Amino acid sequence: MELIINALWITLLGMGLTFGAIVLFWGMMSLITAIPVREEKEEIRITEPDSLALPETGQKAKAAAVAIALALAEQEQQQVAYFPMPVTAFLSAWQLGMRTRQMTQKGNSKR
Amino acid sequence: MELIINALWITLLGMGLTFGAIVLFWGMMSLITAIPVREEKEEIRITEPDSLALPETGQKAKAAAVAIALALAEQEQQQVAYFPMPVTAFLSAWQLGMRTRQMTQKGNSKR
Amino acid sequence: MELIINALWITLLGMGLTFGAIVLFWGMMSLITAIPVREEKEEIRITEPDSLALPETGQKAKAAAVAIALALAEQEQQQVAYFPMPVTAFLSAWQLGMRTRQMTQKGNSKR
Amino acid sequence: MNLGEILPQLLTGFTSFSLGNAFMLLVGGILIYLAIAKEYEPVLLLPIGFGCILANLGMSVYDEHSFLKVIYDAGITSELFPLLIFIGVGAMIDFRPLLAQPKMVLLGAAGQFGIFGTLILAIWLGFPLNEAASIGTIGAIDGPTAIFVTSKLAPDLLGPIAVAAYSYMSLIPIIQPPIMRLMTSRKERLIRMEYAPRPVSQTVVIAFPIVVTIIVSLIAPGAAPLMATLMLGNLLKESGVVERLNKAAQNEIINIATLFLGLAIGATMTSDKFIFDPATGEWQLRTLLVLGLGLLAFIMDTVAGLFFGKVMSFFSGGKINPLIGACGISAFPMAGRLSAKMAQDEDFDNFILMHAMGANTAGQLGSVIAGGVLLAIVSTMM
Amino acid sequence: MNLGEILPQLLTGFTSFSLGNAFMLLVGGILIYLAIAKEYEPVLLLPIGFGCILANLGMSVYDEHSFLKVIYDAGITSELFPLLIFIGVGAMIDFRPLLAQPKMVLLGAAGQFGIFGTLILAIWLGFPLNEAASIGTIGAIDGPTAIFVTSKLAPDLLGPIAVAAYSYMSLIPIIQPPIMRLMTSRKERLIRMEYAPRPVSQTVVIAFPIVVTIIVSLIAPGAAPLMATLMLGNLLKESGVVERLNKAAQNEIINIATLFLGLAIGATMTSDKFIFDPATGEWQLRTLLVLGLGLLAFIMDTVAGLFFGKVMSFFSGGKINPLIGACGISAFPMAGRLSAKMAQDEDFDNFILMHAMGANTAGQLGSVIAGGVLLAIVSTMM
Amino acid sequence: MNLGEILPQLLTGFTSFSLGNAFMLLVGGILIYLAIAKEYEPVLLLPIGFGCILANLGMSVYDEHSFLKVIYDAGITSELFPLLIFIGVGAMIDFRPLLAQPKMVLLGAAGQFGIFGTLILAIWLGFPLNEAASIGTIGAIDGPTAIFVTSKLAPDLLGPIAVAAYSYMSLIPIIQPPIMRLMTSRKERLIRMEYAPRPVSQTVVIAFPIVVTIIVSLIAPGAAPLMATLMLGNLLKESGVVERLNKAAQNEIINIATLFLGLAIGATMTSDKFIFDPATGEWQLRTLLVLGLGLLAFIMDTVAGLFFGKVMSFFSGGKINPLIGACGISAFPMAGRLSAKMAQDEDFDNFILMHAMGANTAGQLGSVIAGGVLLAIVSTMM
Ligand code: NA
Ligand code: NA
Ligand code: NA
Repeated sequence: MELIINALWITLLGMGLTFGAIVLFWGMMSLITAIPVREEKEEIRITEPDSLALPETGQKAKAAAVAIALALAEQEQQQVAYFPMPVTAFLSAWQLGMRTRQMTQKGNSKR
Repeated sequence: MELIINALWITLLGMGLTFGAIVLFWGMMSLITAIPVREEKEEIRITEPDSLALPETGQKAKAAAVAIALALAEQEQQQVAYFPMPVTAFLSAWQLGMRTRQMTQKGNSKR
Repeated sequence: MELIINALWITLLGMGLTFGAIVLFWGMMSLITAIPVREEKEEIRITEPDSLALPETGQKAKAAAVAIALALAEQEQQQVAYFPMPVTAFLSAWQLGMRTRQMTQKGNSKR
Repeated sequence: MNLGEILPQLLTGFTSFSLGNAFMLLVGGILIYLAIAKEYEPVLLLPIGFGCILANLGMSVYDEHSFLKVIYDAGITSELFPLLIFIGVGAMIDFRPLLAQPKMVLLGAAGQFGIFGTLILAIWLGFPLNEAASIGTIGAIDGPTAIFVTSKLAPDLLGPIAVAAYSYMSLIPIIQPPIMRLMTSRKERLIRMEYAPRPVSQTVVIAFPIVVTIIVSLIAPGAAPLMATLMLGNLLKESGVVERLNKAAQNEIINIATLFLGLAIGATMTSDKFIFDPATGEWQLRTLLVLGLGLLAFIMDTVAGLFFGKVMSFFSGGKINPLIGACGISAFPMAGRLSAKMAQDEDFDNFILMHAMGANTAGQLGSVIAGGVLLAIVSTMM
Repeated sequence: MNLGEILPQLLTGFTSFSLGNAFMLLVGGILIYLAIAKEYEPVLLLPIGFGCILANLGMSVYDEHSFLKVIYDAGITSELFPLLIFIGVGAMIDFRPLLAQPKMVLLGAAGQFGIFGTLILAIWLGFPLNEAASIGTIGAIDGPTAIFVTSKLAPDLLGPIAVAAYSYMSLIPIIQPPIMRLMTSRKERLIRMEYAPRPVSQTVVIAFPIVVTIIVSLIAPGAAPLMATLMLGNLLKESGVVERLNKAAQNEIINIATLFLGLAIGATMTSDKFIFDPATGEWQLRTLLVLGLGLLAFIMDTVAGLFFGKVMSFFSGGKINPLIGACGISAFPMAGRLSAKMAQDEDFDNFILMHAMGANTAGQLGSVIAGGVLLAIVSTMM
Repeated sequence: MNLGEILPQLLTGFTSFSLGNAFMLLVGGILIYLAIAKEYEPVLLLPIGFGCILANLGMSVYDEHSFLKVIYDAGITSELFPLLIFIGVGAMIDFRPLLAQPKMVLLGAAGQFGIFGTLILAIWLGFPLNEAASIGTIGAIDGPTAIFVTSKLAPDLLGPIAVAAYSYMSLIPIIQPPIMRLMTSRKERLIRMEYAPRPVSQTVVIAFPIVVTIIVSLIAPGAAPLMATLMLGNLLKESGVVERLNKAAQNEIINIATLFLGLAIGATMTSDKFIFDPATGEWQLRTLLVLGLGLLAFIMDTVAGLFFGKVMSFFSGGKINPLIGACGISAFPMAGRLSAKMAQDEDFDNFILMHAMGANTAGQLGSVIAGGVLLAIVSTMM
């Protein structure tokens, strides 16, 4: 019996701490996402908001749209995974040509 | 001399066990390959059997055919090696769109 | 003070050995590059020498040429990195077809 | 030479092979069958099944000179394998759906009740605390978390617990739907959720993994390594400046770790730990109990998740579809996919995928935290 | 500071460099030359050659603080490298040609006689049993097997044995043909083999590696780790459901293991083990003997294989071309390719490639078994 | 159960968190910011930054059961990580531009003066010899070299030294130009260099890495492991017969090693080593000194390099553009790129890229040698 009570204590503590952490997450997320997005281009609207305002119409279209978006995103990720760009730290002399161009594009401000 | 006799014993034992295992393999293979192939589509005839029945004719053609088959198979393997499909355990949320479709295709029976 | 003198000794020794090794490199490189290049095809002239003889003209063109060369070289390297050829030690039976052809091309002399 | 001495040595393969071993070969074969024919988490069940076969042919992690012992010590005892896998998983998770609807995160906590419910049951069934807690982690419904905690509390149970965790995870589409139908009315399942996510800036997406790591390390240090590696992987992906490392995490690192993790865990499944221990002369019924309790853990998680979903639905004035509560259990991303599908089955135009994924990723976070908290509590009591 | 103390320390590079070291640098250079110019198993001979050079510049596995010692302990002492390589090799072997003609497997046993023939010779030449057995493994004509067995019986011989095994393997097309012509009549070489393979179902292809693992572990426990990893790789490939792991086995795992295996083995080739040991003051003639015996091993393997091929040809009533006996030695897939070519040289329309590959994969199996059996027997006698 | 006992245990996350830790989280955050927003060597600064955060959340390499300690021991204590990275770097360097103009190699020696200049300053500032030497290695302007030497002489300084080395390396385009303008006249910068390289045969390109390894191992044994691995990578690439290994070196090996190297080094950056040590009760001002001295090292390297460039220019009768002297510091390939750009800024038609790259690769060689020599000398004096 005493063991069971122990177990109940553990449950109380465990669920309590879990909920505690999660609630903190909630606050934290509301906080950081509240910060207004400066650069427009950075915004990532996962689907068109206005088409969502009227949820009765064109649902299929929306679903399709999302599916495609997802597909594209995935594809993109795949490429990331299989055709990584070279990284500064590992440049070889031969990759120099490209870099030089890049640098000219960026301008000196960055580096 | 006694060492040589030892070595001969080792040879006897060693070749004996090796042949023993190999003979077991023979039996095992004859056994498992004897099981009639249910699904036709599963069959893998490495080359056309009838063209093999008359080994005098069209040998070059056959050789070519095999070579091509091999080449294709290899290519396939290469792709396997460099464009692996994502696996359930590692799906990312963005890969969901594709998965959903897959699931619909497969039907619920499987999962 | 004695420590500083120590440090100066270390500097003397260190720079000395470094220069020593580098000078050896110089000699070694002059030596091995002095060996006349037998196979013409092996030669690697990084840019056209004659266009370099008259450095006043067509510099931009040259720069471009180099840049392109570099770009191509890099690309090549990338391919190396992502589409390696199979190696003898790891051949699979299915890769045999290709190998056989290769062998015929090479002739027996090599293997 | 003295054949009388040598022959017995050569025949150890046969002489040390017991009926129990034969049975375990069958078990290993079944796992491989499920992996290949049914595609139940093949990347894990296939290596586990093969490892199980090797374990009962003299290559278990308990045999001093077995190469699988070397791998076990290098990756399980050192805790590295589950963490390496998490680096890769993190690089494959996308938290945008969650960041776009922060309150969804609450569902990630409710879905962990199964962990503790199972622990209580296991204690009641007479399991010692460390084993009971390990069994509870099946309720985390997250392989690496369950393995990480179990490897510290009760390594002998790694086999059955990992098998239960991954098998049931593949069975989610069979386990959850009946419970969903039972606990939710058609009216509830028909609820459509408005989807007007806040725009999520790249800055936020990058800051998130860092902040989460800090919060969890402070509140639940036990969960810190798991959460840290998960978030590291996510940071590698979202930063966008280290594609080389992102690629390594999503491929080389996770693949190699997964293969050897599976083998090593399978190699713990010897017959004397699974069926009958000649030494103590007792049958290992606990193995079956673990499998049974694991199933209960999944069910309790789902029930708790759905219940909490209904509560949130009530307080939101029916704006939330309780089905997404069932994604809080983690089992990422199958659970999320399933809830969305259930809603669509009722009404093809009801599209709650993004909400479900939000709750599902929240479940992933909740699982790691709950697992870590459990580990911390139990460690202090032992 | 006291230059008198420091200078000698800085010049250890020169002071510790002996004539023997200089000679070994040459040896390493020759190996690298063979690897690059002649393409003799470059993936192995190049790292071995470079490792040999490092070993004689103060970075051998016998130097306490050498990074190559770390690698050696991690991969050779632990036996992991050859096993990891086998996982990759297994993922590249296809057993269908063998499964399509089961009786071909018998040729895989005969081709191992060289192992034991060489052992007898080595004993007769005065080698201790453990070294004699290690030298015999060159006759397995399978790198990982030879290295696995030698690393357990006589690690000091790893260098010459690995070098012999891989060099001669590249020389197969030069070593075998004369023997083939000598031992077979033109009439025999002209024999055409009917090729009507049984259809091989995917189920069989998947079951095969599992069953083989079980049989070998029971009959020849010594060969279990090698066979298990080889078959694991094959299962990863044939299962078709774990492409991630299959890819990892065929690339990351085998490539990394091969590079460091080669380096570590090369790093054992110090001049005092190879040429002259100042400590004992004796010349290491055994190195040359190893190279000589290794060549004999290859020859004996081929002879035994061809002889058995003739026997099978006789009993089959001339339906079997004895040339395929020469593929039983393993040396996969070069030997198989060569036999097919020999037959084609006599008659361009004689196409025995599939039979040759069947015998060749059988040789691979036979080599592992024979190697393991040898290891088991000798271990019990030490 | 006794909450009084357990609660404190659960709150260790908070109780063990100090103000110093909070500050270090900020430091880690800044490093991550520089990596992502400014792209300062992201593949290294991002893992280092994240590791720094973990180190101050109870997962430092000094915590007994931290997984980062496992990684640290496996890769830093064993010296493997920097060497593995060098195998990959070697496979990405092309020595043709240097081989085409051998005398350029001299510039690679001058550019190392900063190492020793910094050492003298550090001694003068009261640093013990081992720390002073480690700080000097920042002047090698080559990450793996600095880390390799420091990990042997003063592991506690790994964090600040690695951070300084990689941050300043990204700042090369800001640090060097003013010095270049200051030390060279416009007339000098306008010097055009004739470019008629000797043809370089493939044989030479392949022989080069082998010969370099031998020379360095004899003259500077301390630099042997670094140079050997660098040259091994180069040989893998240039040999052209082992693409599998070349690919592994350029991808799997270097990526995995880099990720864990960064994490492990970051995990040494605990607040008590960086800011204030409660044990000794003293502030760690040395951290700031290291950062300051590191910057001086870069400047001294550049000055020495340019000065030597002017000397060569003088003796060559104005045929050499002194700007290429600034590439002798290594920082491959940014420094080479920059010098070429400086010359082009003065005169768009002045194209000295190939000369700059020759000097830059020479700097890479010089850095490794100087680092190794320093390690050898200091080791003998401790
Ligand atoms: Na969960
Ligand atoms: Na053999
Ligand atoms: Na430098």
